[in-house]
Amino acid sequence: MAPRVVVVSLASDFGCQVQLTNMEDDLLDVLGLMDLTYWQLASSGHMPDAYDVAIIEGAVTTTEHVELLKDVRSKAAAVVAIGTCAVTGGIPALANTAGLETRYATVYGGGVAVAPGRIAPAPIDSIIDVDYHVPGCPIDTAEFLRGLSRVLQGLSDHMPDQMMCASCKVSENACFLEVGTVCLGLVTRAGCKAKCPSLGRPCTGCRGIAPDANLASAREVFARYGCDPASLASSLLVYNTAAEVTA
Amino acid sequence: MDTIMRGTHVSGAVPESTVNPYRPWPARITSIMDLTPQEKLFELRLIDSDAREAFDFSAGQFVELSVFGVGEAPISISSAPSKQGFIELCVRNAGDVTGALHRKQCGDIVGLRGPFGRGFPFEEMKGHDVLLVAGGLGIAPLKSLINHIHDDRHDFGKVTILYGAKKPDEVLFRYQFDMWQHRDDFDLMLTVDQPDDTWEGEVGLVTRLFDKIDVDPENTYGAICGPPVMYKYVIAEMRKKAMDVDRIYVSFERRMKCGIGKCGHCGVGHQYACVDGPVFNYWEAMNLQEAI
Amino acid sequence: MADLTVEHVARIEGHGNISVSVENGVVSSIRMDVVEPARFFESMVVGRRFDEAPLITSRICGICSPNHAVTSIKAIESALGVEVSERTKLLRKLLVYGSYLQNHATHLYVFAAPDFVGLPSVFPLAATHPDIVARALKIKKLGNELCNLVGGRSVHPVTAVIGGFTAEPDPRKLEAFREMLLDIAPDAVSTVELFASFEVPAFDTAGEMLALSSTDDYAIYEGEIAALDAGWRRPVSDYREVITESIVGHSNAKHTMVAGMPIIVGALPRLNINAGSLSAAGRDALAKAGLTMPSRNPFHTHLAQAVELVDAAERCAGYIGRLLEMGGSSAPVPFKIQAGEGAGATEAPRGTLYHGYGIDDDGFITRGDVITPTAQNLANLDADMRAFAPTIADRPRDEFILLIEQLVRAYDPCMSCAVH
Amino acid sequence: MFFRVIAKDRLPDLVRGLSTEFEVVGPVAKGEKFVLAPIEDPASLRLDYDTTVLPPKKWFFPPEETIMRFRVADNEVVDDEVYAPPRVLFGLHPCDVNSLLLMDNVFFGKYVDPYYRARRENTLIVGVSCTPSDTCFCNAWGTDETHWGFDIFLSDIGDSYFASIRSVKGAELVDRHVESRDITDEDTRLFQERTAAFKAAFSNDVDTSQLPLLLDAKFDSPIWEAFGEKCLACGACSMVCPTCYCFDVHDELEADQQHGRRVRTWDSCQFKEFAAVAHGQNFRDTRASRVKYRYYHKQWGYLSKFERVLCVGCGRCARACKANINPVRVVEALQTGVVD
Ligand SMILES: Cc1cc2nc3c(=O)[nH]c(=O)nc-3n(C[C@H](O)[C@H](O)[C@H](O)COP(=O)(O)OP(=O)(O)OC[C@H]3O[C@@H](n4cnc5c(N)ncnc54)[C@H](O)[C@@H]3O)c2cc1C
Ligand code: SF4
Ligand code: SF4
Ligand code: SF4
Repeated sequence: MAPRVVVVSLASDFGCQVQLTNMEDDLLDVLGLMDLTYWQLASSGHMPDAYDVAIIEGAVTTTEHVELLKDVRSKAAAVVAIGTCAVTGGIPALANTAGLETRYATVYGGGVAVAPGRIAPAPIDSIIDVDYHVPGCPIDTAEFLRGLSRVLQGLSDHMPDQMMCASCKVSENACFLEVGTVCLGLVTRAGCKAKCPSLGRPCTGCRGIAPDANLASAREVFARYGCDPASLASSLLVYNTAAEVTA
Repeated sequence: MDTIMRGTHVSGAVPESTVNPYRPWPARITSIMDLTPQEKLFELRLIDSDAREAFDFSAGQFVELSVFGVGEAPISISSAPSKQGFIELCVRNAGDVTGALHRKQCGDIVGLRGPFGRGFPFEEMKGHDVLLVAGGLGIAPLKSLINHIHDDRHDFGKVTILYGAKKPDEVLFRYQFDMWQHRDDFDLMLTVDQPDDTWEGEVGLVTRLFDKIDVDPENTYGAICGPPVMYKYVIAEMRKKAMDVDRIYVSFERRMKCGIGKCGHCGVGHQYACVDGPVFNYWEAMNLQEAI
Repeated sequence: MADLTVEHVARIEGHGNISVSVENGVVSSIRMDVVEPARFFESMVVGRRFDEAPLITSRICGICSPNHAVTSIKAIESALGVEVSERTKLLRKLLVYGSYLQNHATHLYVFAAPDFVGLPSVFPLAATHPDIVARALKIKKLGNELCNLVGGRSVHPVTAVIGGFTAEPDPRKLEAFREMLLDIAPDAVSTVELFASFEVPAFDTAGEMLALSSTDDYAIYEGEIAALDAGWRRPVSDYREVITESIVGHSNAKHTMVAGMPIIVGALPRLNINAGSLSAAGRDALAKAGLTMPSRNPFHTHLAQAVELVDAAERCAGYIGRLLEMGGSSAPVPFKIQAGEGAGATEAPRGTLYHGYGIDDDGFITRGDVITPTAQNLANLDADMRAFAPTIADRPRDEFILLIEQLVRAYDPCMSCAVH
Repeated sequence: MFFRVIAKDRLPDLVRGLSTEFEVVGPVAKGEKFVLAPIEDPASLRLDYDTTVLPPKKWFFPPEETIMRFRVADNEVVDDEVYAPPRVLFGLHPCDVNSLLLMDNVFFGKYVDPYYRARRENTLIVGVSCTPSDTCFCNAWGTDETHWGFDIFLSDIGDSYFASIRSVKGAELVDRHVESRDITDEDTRLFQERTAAFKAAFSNDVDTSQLPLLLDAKFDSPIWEAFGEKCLACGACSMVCPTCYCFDVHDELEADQQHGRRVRTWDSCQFKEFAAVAHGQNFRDTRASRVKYRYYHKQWGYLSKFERVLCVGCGRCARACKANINPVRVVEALQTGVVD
């Protein structure tokens, strides 16, 4: 029987779900492999009570999200976190760099608590066990398909642990650091084939800090190449606030 | 004038006979036996009869087992070379490939490449006593050697087998050992770390068993396979018994992606476990950095 | 009929609930509750480096991320006094249109069409009307590929930066793309015909219609703010004076007004204000659509989007032709980091999008402000629902809900954009 | 060997001529750097290049390669062909020509890698002399010269190239496509003069004495910890290295989950999971152990089999490594016992 799949979204920009719809060439094949029982973005209807796979996009930002996740975990055999918001807390978690109260005041003025139940943004992992991770802001459709294939086959999670520089070299890019431009590739999780550096833009770290990253050495490298060492930690915050950057 | 490599052969400038060493041969699972909750014994038969006949190995060698869509894993051959037409693999469900294999049924087809690597020096061991020490799953390659010795039993002197497992229900090939334990041409001793109510045998690490055996140092070959931590201690015991360093053989497990000395993953010191090993004699191993 | 709530209205972007109160058989109140949790983008950019603003704020919305990125870049450029090349402008227009093609196709076929054929989603259509689904995917894919080609990625483009582009598409690919754009023109026309065949309720909105307008192009990248009824035009830099925001209890998105009036932005106002700038094919499409301009019926947004698809295909092919001929560079122009205030606006698929920033001497952001199309539409959507609901109050409950949902979807709202 | 002299201004004839029979690949500019890419116009060929970001290995052993296609249902290979178009690598420096000879030792041998072989046997090599840059140290290994491994080698002698011709094919191609003449004593004198100047131009002087032995003797030296602390574990060094050949293999399924391909990709011993096996055991868990292994393998592991070190002194790793770890520094540290 085809696995019953739900697509759930927490706090995000829906970009990863848009990427799911952007698999135009493979979409019908993929839909043929599963029983897509709930996808709010694309279909009317409500979350069913039973399903096998939950694909979750977005960071946890409310108590409602926490409850929802616990419920999902109790029902789904496999939980798949897609996108950096879900995997590291991503940009929603950037809100953590200051108290939520001050943020309310800046945006809504007068300290009106417009959204009761708002909590400090966090990755899904911090609330429930996650079986599969597909990082990226947004996810890369090919990487998602590879991940989905692993889910369907019941294989292990396979998030790359390496840093970006190797793939950057494979793409034969000149290194930004050599011209004193901050690039986060040397501590960022690989897997996108160094897309940004290959398009002339330094890595902004959207896949999160790699678990094997050597942040201390990266700081020294920044200094040696004329980049402000403090900019390493500050730039990393954009996607890693919830990951406690200690660079 | 383009040269296109076709099928398993390379045409044009390249000699016809070149087979693609990465291409697995289809093999049918002819029997599956549950050994423990984590290990199963698979009997496989290469479907192509030429490949089957050409498949000639020695105890200690391994194959690359392939489940397409999942990947490959190096697995020691557990059956004796004297058993023709079939090979046995004793496989622990340790991850993706081994897990996928565990989900297969009798009659299913998997892929095999090999045999690869250097096995135990069977011919050289002939005429001598043999002391085999296995820990856990390390019994898998040693079983091939034991079975081979069994088939040529008169060529060997005393054969002693020491085998340690964590728990009684993790003892592999119990059915065979039960049989051997009652034979006088094999000295078989089993021990477990964590006994349960049913266990009547020895308790403790496999090294404990050394107190109970006599070794003729001038005339004994040793063979060891087990988890990486085990080697140092077992070798120390063998050295205490004054066995020669170059008559002790060890088999190493390392990560492998090709099995044929190219992918680089299985480096042990300056050697590769896949082509220079997995069986090394201890003198060689002593000269390999990070080996033991 | 009793009180009711439609939770998490489907086939819209983000989370919104419709709540209806009924007293003595009459709808006493109806409104869109925007329950999307507060997101704080305007405060999160404060203290960040100026060039991080487009990166961060484009994460407001994954559907129209190219628009957020380009609008944010324009606002920063206006604060720093950066003048970009004509080539850069053309490429940016292509990027914005890439997002039009993909958004309009998604909205029309995936979000809106199921309503008119009585289906819960587009998926069953794949079996019954494979040609229609194929057409939808084709247009949508072309939009994505246009974004990929120009921006390197369809969601959160990579190459568009302050001052220009970090990489440019290969001319051969551009050339090939021009052919592909001309190739989808018939599909765009069929889309107009399809939506012209759907029956929509007769209903007029009272809101003021706003869109960017310009004399030399169908305004999506530059222009002044124009008001349809009041007839005024104001520069984008005045947007804060023109548009006032207020906090309402039932929505985490702020509501906006112009001169005390609710407003409506999007494809319909754009067409009402700028029909004169349509391409030849666009004008034909408008005629096929059977719309008389100006139209005040929000349900005509679908048709207006379809007409824009036809216009976009022809227009983009023209832009590519110019890019191939003109030469010049889109490489980021050099600029000085200095204190300043700046605003930028573009027409996103759903309507006018404003970004405004303050920057200090060292290039750090001191103030961030974003007004999204949906945030502008919400007050008018509430007003429309209040006006529309009584006219259909006699319908069976399910039909009532469906019609209200259809009105909501006609606005093509993006709740996550609205709460940013 | 057999020699000809080719005037520099005639060289485009050779490139154009070769293009009629082969795909010609050579150094071209990419921004401030150079890469080996197909040459459409001889004018884009930059024989004055210092080094390329990626070495020639990518034309024989690509960074990502489908080695076979399979069907899941019956676990059957449906295709393991490799398409190897006739190609010329035009303008390789001696280090890179030598690197291919070192690669051959790995990919040929008892088990022949058919993918590498198909490309190798369909590729002609045209070498060109170079000027050492500050990162070059091929002189340390003797890989600054090459005596085989090429079809044609062009040594710059001013207005002309002193062309050494090694293969029949090379001779035929020179005959067919470019005007050339016999060498004179003057040409040979110039050739010797240029060679002497080249040898004198190296700025690196690496003491390689007793290197394998030192690697063993200093296996537990604190220098490795020091390098381990710096290493970013990024693997850039291995990617750009013309002699690093390690690879990973994985399977990928198509969207229908019924068909798939087995893919091999470049790998690096600097990656943490390189030596990890099941059950969480990792034989090289620390960065220090991995940096050490890279050098241990290159200067001793390979040498134990093929009597050469697995480095040609091209200096690419020195350029790529942001942590400033490279053979010159490592060998120095081994000799002195300290990391400067
Ligand atoms: C020479 C040799 C003989 C072996 N004999 C046996 C045997 O008889 N029975 C048995 O059950 N196991 C044996 N192993 C171990 C077995 O190969 C691993 O358990 C298996 O590779 C795990 O793969 P997996 O895909 O199931 O696990 P995963 O953890 O999912 O492995 C992922 C990848 O890691 C690599 N890998 C992980 N563990 C190992 C490992 N131990 N060795 C090499 N590569 C690894 C593989 O490349 C694999 O593709 C042997 C290993 C070697 C080297
Ligand atoms: S630091 Fe950035 S530019 Fe440099 S090699 Fe790494 S990813 Fe590439
Ligand atoms: S180790 Fe460095 S210098 Fe030596 S061949 Fe490799 S890249 Fe070149
Ligand atoms: S030695 Fe340098 S290039 Fe190699 S992995 Fe370490 S930091 Fe990266």
